[in-house]
Amino acid sequence: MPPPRPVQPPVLLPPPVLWRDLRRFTPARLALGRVGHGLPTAAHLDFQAAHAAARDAVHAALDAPRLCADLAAAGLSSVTVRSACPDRRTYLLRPDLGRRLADHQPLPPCPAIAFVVSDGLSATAAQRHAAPLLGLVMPALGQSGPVVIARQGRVALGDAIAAAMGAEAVAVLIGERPGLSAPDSLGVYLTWAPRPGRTDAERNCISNIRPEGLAIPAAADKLLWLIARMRRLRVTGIALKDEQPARVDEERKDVLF
Amino acid sequence: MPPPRPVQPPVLLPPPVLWRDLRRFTPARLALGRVGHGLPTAAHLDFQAAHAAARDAVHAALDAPRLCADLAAAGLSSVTVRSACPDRRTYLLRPDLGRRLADHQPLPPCPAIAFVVSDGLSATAAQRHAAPLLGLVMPALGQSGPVVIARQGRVALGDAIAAAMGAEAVAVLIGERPGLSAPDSLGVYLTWAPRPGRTDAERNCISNIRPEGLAIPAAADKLLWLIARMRRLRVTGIALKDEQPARVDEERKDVLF
Amino acid sequence: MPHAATVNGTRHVFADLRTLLARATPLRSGDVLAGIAAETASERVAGQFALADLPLRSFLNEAVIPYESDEITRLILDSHSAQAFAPIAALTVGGLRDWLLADATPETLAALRPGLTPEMVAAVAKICRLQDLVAIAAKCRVTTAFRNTIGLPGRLSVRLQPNHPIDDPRGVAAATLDGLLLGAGDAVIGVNPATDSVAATSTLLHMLDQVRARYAIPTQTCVLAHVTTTLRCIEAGAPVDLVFQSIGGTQAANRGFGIDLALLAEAQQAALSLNRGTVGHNVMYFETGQGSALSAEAHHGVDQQTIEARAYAVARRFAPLLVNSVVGFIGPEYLHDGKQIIRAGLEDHFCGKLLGLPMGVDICYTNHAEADQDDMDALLTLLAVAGVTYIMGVPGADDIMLSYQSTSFHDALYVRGVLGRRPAPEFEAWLAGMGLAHATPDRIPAALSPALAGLS
Amino acid sequence: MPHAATVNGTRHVFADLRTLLARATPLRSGDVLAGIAAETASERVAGQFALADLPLRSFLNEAVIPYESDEITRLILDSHSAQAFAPIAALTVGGLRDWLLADATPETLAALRPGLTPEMVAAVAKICRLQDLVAIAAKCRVTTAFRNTIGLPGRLSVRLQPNHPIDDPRGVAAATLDGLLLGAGDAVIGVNPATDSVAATSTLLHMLDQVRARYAIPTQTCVLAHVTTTLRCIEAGAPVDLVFQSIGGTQAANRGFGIDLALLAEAQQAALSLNRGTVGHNVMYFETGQGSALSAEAHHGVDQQTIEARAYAVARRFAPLLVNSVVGFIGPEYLHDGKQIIRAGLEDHFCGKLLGLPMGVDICYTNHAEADQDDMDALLTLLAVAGVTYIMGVPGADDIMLSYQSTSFHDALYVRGVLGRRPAPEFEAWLAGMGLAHATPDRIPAALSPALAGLS
Ligand code: B12
Ligand code: B12
Repeated sequence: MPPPRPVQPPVLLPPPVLWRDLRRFTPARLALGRVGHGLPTAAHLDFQAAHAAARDAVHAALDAPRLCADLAAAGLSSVTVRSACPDRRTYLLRPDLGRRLADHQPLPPCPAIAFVVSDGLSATAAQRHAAPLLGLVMPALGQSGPVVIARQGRVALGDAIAAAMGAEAVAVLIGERPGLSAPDSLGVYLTWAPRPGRTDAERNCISNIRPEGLAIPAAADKLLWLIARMRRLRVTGIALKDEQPARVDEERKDVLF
Repeated sequence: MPPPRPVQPPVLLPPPVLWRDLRRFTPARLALGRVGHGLPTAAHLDFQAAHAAARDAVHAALDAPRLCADLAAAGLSSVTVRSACPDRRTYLLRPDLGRRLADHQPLPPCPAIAFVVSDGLSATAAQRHAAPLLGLVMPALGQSGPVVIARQGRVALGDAIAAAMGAEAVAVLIGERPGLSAPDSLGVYLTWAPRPGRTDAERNCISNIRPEGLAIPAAADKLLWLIARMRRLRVTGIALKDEQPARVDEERKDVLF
Repeated sequence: MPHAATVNGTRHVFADLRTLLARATPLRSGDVLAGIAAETASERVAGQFALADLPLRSFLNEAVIPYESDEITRLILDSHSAQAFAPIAALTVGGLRDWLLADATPETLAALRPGLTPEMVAAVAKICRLQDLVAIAAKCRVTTAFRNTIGLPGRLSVRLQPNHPIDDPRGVAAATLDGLLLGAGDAVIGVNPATDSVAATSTLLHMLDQVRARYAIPTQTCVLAHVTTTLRCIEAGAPVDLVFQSIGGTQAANRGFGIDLALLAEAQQAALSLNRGTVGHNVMYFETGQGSALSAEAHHGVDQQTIEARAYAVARRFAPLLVNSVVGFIGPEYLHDGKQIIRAGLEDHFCGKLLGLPMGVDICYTNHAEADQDDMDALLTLLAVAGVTYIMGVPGADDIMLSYQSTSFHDALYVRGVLGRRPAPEFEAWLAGMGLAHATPDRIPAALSPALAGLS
Repeated sequence: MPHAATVNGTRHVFADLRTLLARATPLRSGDVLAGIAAETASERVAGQFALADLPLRSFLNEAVIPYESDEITRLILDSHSAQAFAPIAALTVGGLRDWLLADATPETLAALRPGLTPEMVAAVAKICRLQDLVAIAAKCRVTTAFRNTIGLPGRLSVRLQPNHPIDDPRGVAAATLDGLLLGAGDAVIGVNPATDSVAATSTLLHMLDQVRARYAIPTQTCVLAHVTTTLRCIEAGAPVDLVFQSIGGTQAANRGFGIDLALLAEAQQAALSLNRGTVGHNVMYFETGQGSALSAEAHHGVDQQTIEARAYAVARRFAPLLVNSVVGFIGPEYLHDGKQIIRAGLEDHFCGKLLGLPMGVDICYTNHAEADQDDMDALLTLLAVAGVTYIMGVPGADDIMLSYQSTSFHDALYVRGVLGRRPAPEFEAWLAGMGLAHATPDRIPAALSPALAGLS
């Protein structure tokens, strides 16, 4: 695996002149060199190693009791449910079952926003980032629970859960598929008036939440902004555009042009 | 599937002039036409259908009691054993197990030639052609049994069986892998002084035994010729060349040149 | 109308055209998931026999999704040209395959397009082997243009895809420069934005346009936001070359994507009004991919390959500069392994090309699928032989935002090298001018100074 | 000497070179069967890292099968040229891969051959992706000749394989004519005899020679009997152009085949003594294939791909006209599915070409393997891009005697067509003279009258 590279250029570096200097600006696999038209052996094998690791990441299992404890430490209560998928293999081949709750799973009522945490395609992401994120978001909304921990879930499982709870909206925190460079990326999907049958056009998404991507505090900010706007417009999806001013981007724009 | 075509030209046909006339001479897929550089749709789909059938043929199971009855009808006694492969899937992936007997399988002694019939890759071939062939061969040698019916066997399983029986030689009749046009082709492998560890260079082979290939009587002739020569030279394999005069071929040669 | 065929001694009956198309499709996990796949190899072959015997006219009489309830069915049937169809009007599906292999030329194929429906080409694809999909597609010529010319014979273009997990403009600029140094970017420099924010999208649009202008690259740029976001950016005066949108093959799938034909038409008009093309005015960029309709539960019991072909009817309505199928992008529930991805990639390219689209393929897989780089090399090579219009170029094949593996800049070099394919002519000249035609220098050429892209 | 590498946080140790080679090999069922495959993907990658770091000199110091007990090891080491090896003597396996991709030219590759051992090229293959196997092989030029010239750039030849279940000469002649009408036969017209009888083999030899002479075809014929049978036929005065034999990569495997190096040398001399070649004197034809040594329990714990490469050391000792790997021929216990067959086919071609052999591939599968025509089309296209010397041509792809599916005459037309590859020049001229260069007439041309081949 390539050594982790900082996204921000360290202060005292000379301006980029060599091809490999470009690596400072992004964790992407830049300036790998070339041998004829091919990839140098070292870069090729780094890739193969990362692929082996990412394949394993897909199969990592969620430690629900530990997540429950982490949430409790953040002052949040939780309940655990599972989708209709009995195992990981089924999960990968039957998204329809991943969108349905297994039978006989009582859920507490919740008139406000239902927060659902699901392993999705990366249990590691849910395990690592869900509690810190909810620890910032839920108290700001005056909610302390219950968080629904849902094993083997797809995004739309949140609709079924929220409908059962009578929630006005649902935020599903779900492990995004593991990439070669990011095994632990979390996505948040926000849906107003959730119920089975909602389309993805009726949701909003915040993606790539992880330390090397969208940092947890920034993600919390964005989610709170979207929730506030959602409550005002009583809608999510393409009718709710993210128009939060891009402070970070503006800063960078100065550097750029 | 293409309609079965006779191998011998019928008497009154005009001499071949058209491309498709070539089909008279062989069951091979000749004169299929061409569309640009490709195969016409009809021929392509015929092939696909044959492939589906051949895949099924690999998985056909041997009806050992029926084979036993067929042998009995030909005046031959038999016993049934199985290789160390518990099922077909294992058989396909573990030839090593297909060469070994399952534990605890008593075999009768036999100082003469052990005749083994095995499903191999085509149970259908063994089912159809083994009894008729042995019905011609064994009586000619003054043997009436016991034929060993061996499930899920490889050629070299005969070595283990014959060694256990104390036989001077072994003839393994085994289903050859099913082809698109021949699901039931039988092979015979003859080995002098058989014992585990014999190589294929120490055997002789008669192949493609089936009505559309080497007819049963011709195969019986050939096997008896090889057995006689084997007993004279006390060897099989590359040291024992098939020098039986090629009567049939000679006849055809006249037609040809 | 029921269809039937006898194969290996068993008669198989298929209730209607939709069922027949599904059963005749080579095995793939999505159709199994949908419960519409053939159950045995023999049933599948029987479906193919019955399909091969079906007159092409049948597709004009029986819609797989009702005309009344689906605007794409209406688009397909209303825009069908009986005149263009005339030369093949008497053929069956099998006859069309034979005609395509034997008689079709680039010219007859171009004339035929308005006479072909997506279902017809999907049906032919089902009875083709990979080699047929390659050989027939290789006869198709589709050329489009904006700031350069895409799809000329002997050319293979690359979309430069410099994604970044937080849309950091400097990260995007650095990845863009990397791609240019490796000869990529003639199809488009196109970023998938991590956020859906209008501000971030606009920032990227400005940044990409400046990079293009400062390096004087004869190419187009694109930020692949939702069409509604792009429309907002256009209103706000951002420099939009191409409007991107993911599309599907049913009205309901598109509803799931938050779009319809009217919205796409509005977007096309908005982009045309900016009049930013220099050598042409193809302003749309569409992505498709088998499985998206099923994923949105919007497939109406139609197999995923046929629905994919229907998405091309949507695409061709808007004269796109680029279309591509993201073939292995979604996951194993639709295309299980390398074998299924390879076949689907060649099917999609074949169908798109026959319908007259500038077809690229995102040759890719996810880490939950049973596939690896070897499968991608196979598909890449096959598609290049088939004349694929363009492929993706992702740094090191690893998209750090979308979390999947696509083709790298190196992959494009490989396939251009081994098959003698060249970039779009305008871009090729630019590369030569930069000294990048044959190698990549360790020191970045002055004309591509990182400072010009805001990197320092 | 133990080797080690740490991957994804775990250190993997490999006891010796043999083990390292086995663990570094991409997954295939034969190595699993032998109990020597890597157990996890990470272990495999660790093996590849360790292998990439291994100096090439190591292969000259550590033999995978002892020098004392194996004549092929002796052949490899005794015939190694230190001088030819010099340019790469300082490289590791990974460095060799980089050099092959970046620096190697047809000329340097030709000069390098005597300096390469089979184990070195097998090792490089293990750390190559498919595209590397294609791109590097495409740089190799190997030309051989007998009655025509095989392996010139831009050419692709075809072995015409007109087998018959009872060696019926008329059936063989009819299938031969079919192949000629479809442009096949420039590599060799070669029959696998169903029987091992000296009489039947002689009959076929005479028949094929007459057909060749009467139609005046610039090609060679062969009956692929066991070498001992062919020697008998030569003694009996039969017209033998080429001596065929299946060979393996260990002395014990060859013992299982009933051969050794001395026997092959004797056979080569016997064939040369007939002096039947016109434009060249390459008189041997060898077949190989991953798995045959393991099948004969003669693999010494060495992985099947490395053993396969060692078989090429046997082949190159005898300056063959043709060599081919029968890659999917044996069955799923060695190469389980299309994916494994595709990879192995490209590995074998790559290794053979690097070692200087006129490599063909029998692109094929059996009905007990998980493969189909699509997989073959993929391998066929990839191999043709890689510059495969020749492929098989079997009527309708269905070998009715060997019971497996290989490439058909049509497959050869496809791949020649789509890649612009041409037959051997002498044969190409003959085809043109017969009016067969572009199409196949329904009526057989007079010059190819079936009567001339004894058919009436
Ligand atoms: C897979 C995927 C898709 C697939 C979804 C089909 C499927 N069955 O998975 C396809 C190719 C169809 C797709 C389409 C689009 N996608 Co998308 N997609 C992804 C991706 C790569 C992975 C998602 C994932 O792992 N989910 C987790 C699994 C466990 O959940 P799931 O239930 O199986 O998956 C559901 C969600 O992923 C959802 N989904 C997928 N994309 C999007 C986008 C939006 C806005 C929403 C609300 C939901 C949604 O669809 C799935 C089925 O319900 C992410 C990037 C990432 N790193 O996460 C981008 C991503 C989520 N998609 C994105 C976008 C923009 C789109 C499009 C709007 C593009 C366009 N212009 O049309 C479309 C339309 C989406 C819609 N409204 O339906 C953006 C979202 C940006 C944002 N913050 O809003 C992301 C972050 C990537 C990107 N930058 O392009 N996408
Ligand atoms: C597969 C095969 C092979 C494989 C065997 C490896 C394997 N693991 O299967 C390979 C490619 C290595 C092979 C090699 C040869 N084969 Co072979 N082979 C076949 C084939 C196509 C199928 C056999 C089968 O289905 N067996 C049934 C299964 C269930 O049994 P098995 O235990 O798994 O397989 C064993 C036997 O098949 C045996 N075997 C394979 N070929 C031969 C040849 C001879 C002469 C003997 C004694 C044994 C033998 O090897 C296998 C492992 O022990 C047949 C054609 C056919 N239609 O049957 C030709 C066939 C049997 N082989 C033939 C020949 C000539 C050879 C060679 C001598 C060619 C040569 N000139 O070198 C070599 C050497 C064989 C040897 N002495 O070891 C001829 C035999 C002619 C004859 N009547 O003697 C046949 C009929 C085809 C042909 N005409 O070319 N073969």
